[in-house]
Amino acid sequence: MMDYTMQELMVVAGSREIRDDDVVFVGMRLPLLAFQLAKDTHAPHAIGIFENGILRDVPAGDALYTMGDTPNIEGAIWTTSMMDIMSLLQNGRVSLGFIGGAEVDRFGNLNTTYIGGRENVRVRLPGSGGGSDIASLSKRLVIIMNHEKRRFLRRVSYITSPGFGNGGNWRQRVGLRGRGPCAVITNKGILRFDLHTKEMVLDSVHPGVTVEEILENTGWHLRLASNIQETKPPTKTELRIIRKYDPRGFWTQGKRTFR
Amino acid sequence: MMDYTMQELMVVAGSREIRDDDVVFVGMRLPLLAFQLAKDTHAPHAIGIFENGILRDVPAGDALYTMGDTPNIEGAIWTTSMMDIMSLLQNGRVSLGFIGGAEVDRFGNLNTTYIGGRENVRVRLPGSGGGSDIASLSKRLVIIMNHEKRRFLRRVSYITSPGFGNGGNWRQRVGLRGRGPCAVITNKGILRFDLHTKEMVLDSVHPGVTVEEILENTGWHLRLASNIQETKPPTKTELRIIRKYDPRGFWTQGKRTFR
Amino acid sequence: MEQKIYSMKEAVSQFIEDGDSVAMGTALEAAIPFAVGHEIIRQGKRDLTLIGPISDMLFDQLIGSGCVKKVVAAWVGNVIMGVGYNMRRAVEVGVPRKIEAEDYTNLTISLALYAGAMGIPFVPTKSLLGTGMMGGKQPFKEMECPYTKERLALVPPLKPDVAIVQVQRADEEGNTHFWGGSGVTKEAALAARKVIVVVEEVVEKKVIRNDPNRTIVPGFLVNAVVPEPWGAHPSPVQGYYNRDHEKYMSYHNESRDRDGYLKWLEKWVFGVKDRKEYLKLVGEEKTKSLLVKRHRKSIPVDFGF
Amino acid sequence: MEQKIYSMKEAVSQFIEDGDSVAMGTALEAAIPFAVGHEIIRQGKRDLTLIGPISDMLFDQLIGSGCVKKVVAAWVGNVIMGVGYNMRRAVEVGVPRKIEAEDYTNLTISLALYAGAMGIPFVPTKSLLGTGMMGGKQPFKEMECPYTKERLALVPPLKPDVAIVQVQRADEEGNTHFWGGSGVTKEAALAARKVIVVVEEVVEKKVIRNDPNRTIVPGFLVNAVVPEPWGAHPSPVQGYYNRDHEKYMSYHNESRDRDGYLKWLEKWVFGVKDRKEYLKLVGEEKTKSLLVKRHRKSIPVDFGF
Repeated sequence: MMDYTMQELMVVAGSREIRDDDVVFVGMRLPLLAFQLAKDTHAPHAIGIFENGILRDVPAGDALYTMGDTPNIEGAIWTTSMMDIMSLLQNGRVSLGFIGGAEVDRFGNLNTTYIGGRENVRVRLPGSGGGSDIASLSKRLVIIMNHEKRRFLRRVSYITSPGFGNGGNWRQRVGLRGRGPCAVITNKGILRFDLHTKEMVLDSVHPGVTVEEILENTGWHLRLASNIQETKPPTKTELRIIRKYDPRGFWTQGKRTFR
Repeated sequence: MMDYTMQELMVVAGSREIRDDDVVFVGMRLPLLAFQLAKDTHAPHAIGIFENGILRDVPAGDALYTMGDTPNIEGAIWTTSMMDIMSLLQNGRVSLGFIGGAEVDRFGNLNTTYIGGRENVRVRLPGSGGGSDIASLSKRLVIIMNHEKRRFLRRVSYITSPGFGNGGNWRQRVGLRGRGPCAVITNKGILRFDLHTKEMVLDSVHPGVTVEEILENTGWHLRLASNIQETKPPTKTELRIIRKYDPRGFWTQGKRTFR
Repeated sequence: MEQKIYSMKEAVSQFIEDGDSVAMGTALEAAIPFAVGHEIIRQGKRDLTLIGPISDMLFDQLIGSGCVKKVVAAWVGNVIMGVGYNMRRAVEVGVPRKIEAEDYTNLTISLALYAGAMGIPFVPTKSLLGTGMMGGKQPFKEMECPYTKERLALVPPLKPDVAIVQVQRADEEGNTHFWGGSGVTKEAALAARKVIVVVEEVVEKKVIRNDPNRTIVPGFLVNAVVPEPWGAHPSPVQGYYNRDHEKYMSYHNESRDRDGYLKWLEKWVFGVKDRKEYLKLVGEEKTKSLLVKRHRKSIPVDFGF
Repeated sequence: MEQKIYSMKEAVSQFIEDGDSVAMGTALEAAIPFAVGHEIIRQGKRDLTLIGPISDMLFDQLIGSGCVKKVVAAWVGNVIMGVGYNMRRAVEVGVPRKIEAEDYTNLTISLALYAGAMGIPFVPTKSLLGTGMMGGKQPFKEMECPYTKERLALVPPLKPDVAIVQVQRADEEGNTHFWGGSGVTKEAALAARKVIVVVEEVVEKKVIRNDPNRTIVPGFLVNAVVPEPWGAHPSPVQGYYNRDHEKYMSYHNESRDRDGYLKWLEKWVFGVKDRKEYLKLVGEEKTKSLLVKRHRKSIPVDFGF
């Protein structure tokens, strides 16, 4: 019996990507919970930075819905400008970034701006925010998003946040610094990237999900790692901590309410 | 009978260049006293900025020897970075700047770095500090320095702070923004610049000084304004205020002591 | 000294003109100038260019009210809920009017405003390369670095006609204190032609002088100081009130279609004549619940000599 | 958590190597790290490149002691007295050794450190044009702006091996508070490979957390925290002590010739083994006279929720 949600599993998988010496560009939603979970478990020394101008070394004292919430400033170590935070990123001081996306392609490029492309907009999404910068400049990058066929495309129609472009050494060719995405955590499994082709490869499958289900929900012929694992489920401690930081289940239980 | 020093007269002449709506890049020494005097007389709303990162709208509460002195920070309106202050300057927010120099030439170029030029250094002076920036970027510029033949040269051997280069529209040609110097206040007189040739012209002579004396102390054939005036001497009020801000006469009485 | 205290009505009427570019929401999800935005809507300002890093609901409201010609931003939507439906309708189907979008990232909009503040015609960056934001009508160029030979994207300056600076406190001359994450607030103010400061409290000048490092904008750059308590609600102002999350959720649901948005607008913007009436509508029970309960006071430092 | 508290001796020995580029005096005439400089001299560090905006006496002392290969600065001298005689002797006649000088302005050294902090390979500027600082072995280039076609000077980044950050207080992890005019302190620290923070006081982390807007350098960039009261004397530290003007005047007179400088050095640097002995030499009467008498405390603000 599964006593956790797929969002909780995604948080746990995200937190496992965080090392104790990481400087993490946190973002919001599931990545924020992943950071807080990591802080309370295996990465107590990790540092979290937020683009509105915040650096923290302890989780906030209350549930967060945005990075600008008052509890995220209370107890911070540094509150400053976006310029200072983004400078840390561009200067190579950020070891790990998290981003989400509406569409991703097999080379890890994300579209969060124009579904259909800029000249032929079908859906106007919010845009980059800091996502494109994080994808371009952080040393390691983890993508977190839902696994659906309409979101996992052979080729995105617009690149908001660059992954590996059209593969191979594209990043070097266009002049990007960061190493590009190292993992895509979805609600069905975890995908990583081939060292040479830079194409996405299925690496692990969440408990209760089949490889077939994942293939059906991917818009191209997804390659499989030679030894696909089952994703390790959350422990009781991990779930307790996640629920402490998301007490109303807003992010991880799909309960869109504050009451 | 002269009951003031030439330094005091220079301070007064400097203060008369300050308008009530000016944002003044103050610097130290005589210009600082000129700013404080102007604040207490005809320019109560003038604002003073200092490159270490200070903006003030009232004179400091004690005598200042450097802009970093603690009384210059106490009671300030904004203490910040040099970048912010220099950004105000480069962004055209500074209406008036003061600088000094070791050598000046007939087009108002100043050398405060290499006497003899960079390749053939006779004397190494301290360098630009903010002087070159102020000369390049402030809307109006006032130069304050001693009038000696070895300092007033036909051509400086090194341009630290640009005046009008070799005259005419040189500033536009090299890409400079500020309008260049509008006055040179010396211990003998006040010089201004010809509107077209941009060459220095003697405009007024301090009480007790002759035109001949000035010509003898100038390293080129100095041109004279058609109606040379006598510089208006300091009033009693002006002297009282100067002596309040330079109580030991360090800057204006040549008394190099703190006792 | 020039009189700089204005009511919200006066300040918007006098300092924001049709066609102006206006930087707002410069502290991201906190201290969003909703009261300014609603007054802009009530006064029917038109053809504005909105400039901001992300925009949590406010840009969407201005777009849906037909005030906006162009959006220059890194993100436009509703942070906890996702898309902004007015932004979608304007871009996708031109309702209530077609708008242009210039797409930045958070780093590059910082750089653009900073270039504006520094008075230089561009800043190079290692972001943007390889993305859809290069090319087309976008303002960025590409060049080879004359030092390192690496590829660079160039970001030209943004110099807003008006910057709206929403803060905790300022004195009557506009010397402005802010605490918390400041986003691009200082950069926008230093880059702008006019600055409107909206404060929770007007304080004596002594309060500013006693802590000049807390100053984010010096008064000589400020045109108007508008005392407007709760002017940022439902966004938070550190030390004054917390975020009213529910309002973002209900707005998301209510603005899903055009009719729903117009109803929301009628109730919350046109149905009130000013912020006081708006706050009555929010209700005292709600505002009370948002007040600071867990205080954390800074420890004084000595600026003396 | 990594132990970061070091004695001055340990910090200089462990984090400053022969040949390093060292940014010092980043707050201009205030908070100059004289204690660090004197320990560098005592330990006989060699071939340093000094980076700083202006340098009020400290660079002159390091140059006169033979520690320096190169000076990258906007101004080197003694602010109230004028020239630095050791700088003159080194450049003019190679005593005690020939040094190179890279000549900046205050704006352009800010830009260079800021470019270093921002991780970009240059920043354009409207300063420097038409001056002697362009050309030769100087690091600046010129280009035409691709947007405006105007002439621009380009300033490449400075990335010091070590930044010395002299401040009022920090916690044990190096989270650092500063107040006053900060000059290029933050920029230098963000650009540097190693950071040494010298403090008047080590404080509890709570003091930092209660006012995170006062932070100028976050601890994760800091290698060493050195508690060294009066470490900046004779320069001032706001809220702790005022400037000892006389010391600058007497240094000027004593260092006029080489022998005089060597005597000064023998007395004030080699004649003492650390800052404590130095302060004894200064005398309690003098230090007492420099203490803050007219206090001006900041008014607390609330960071709570």
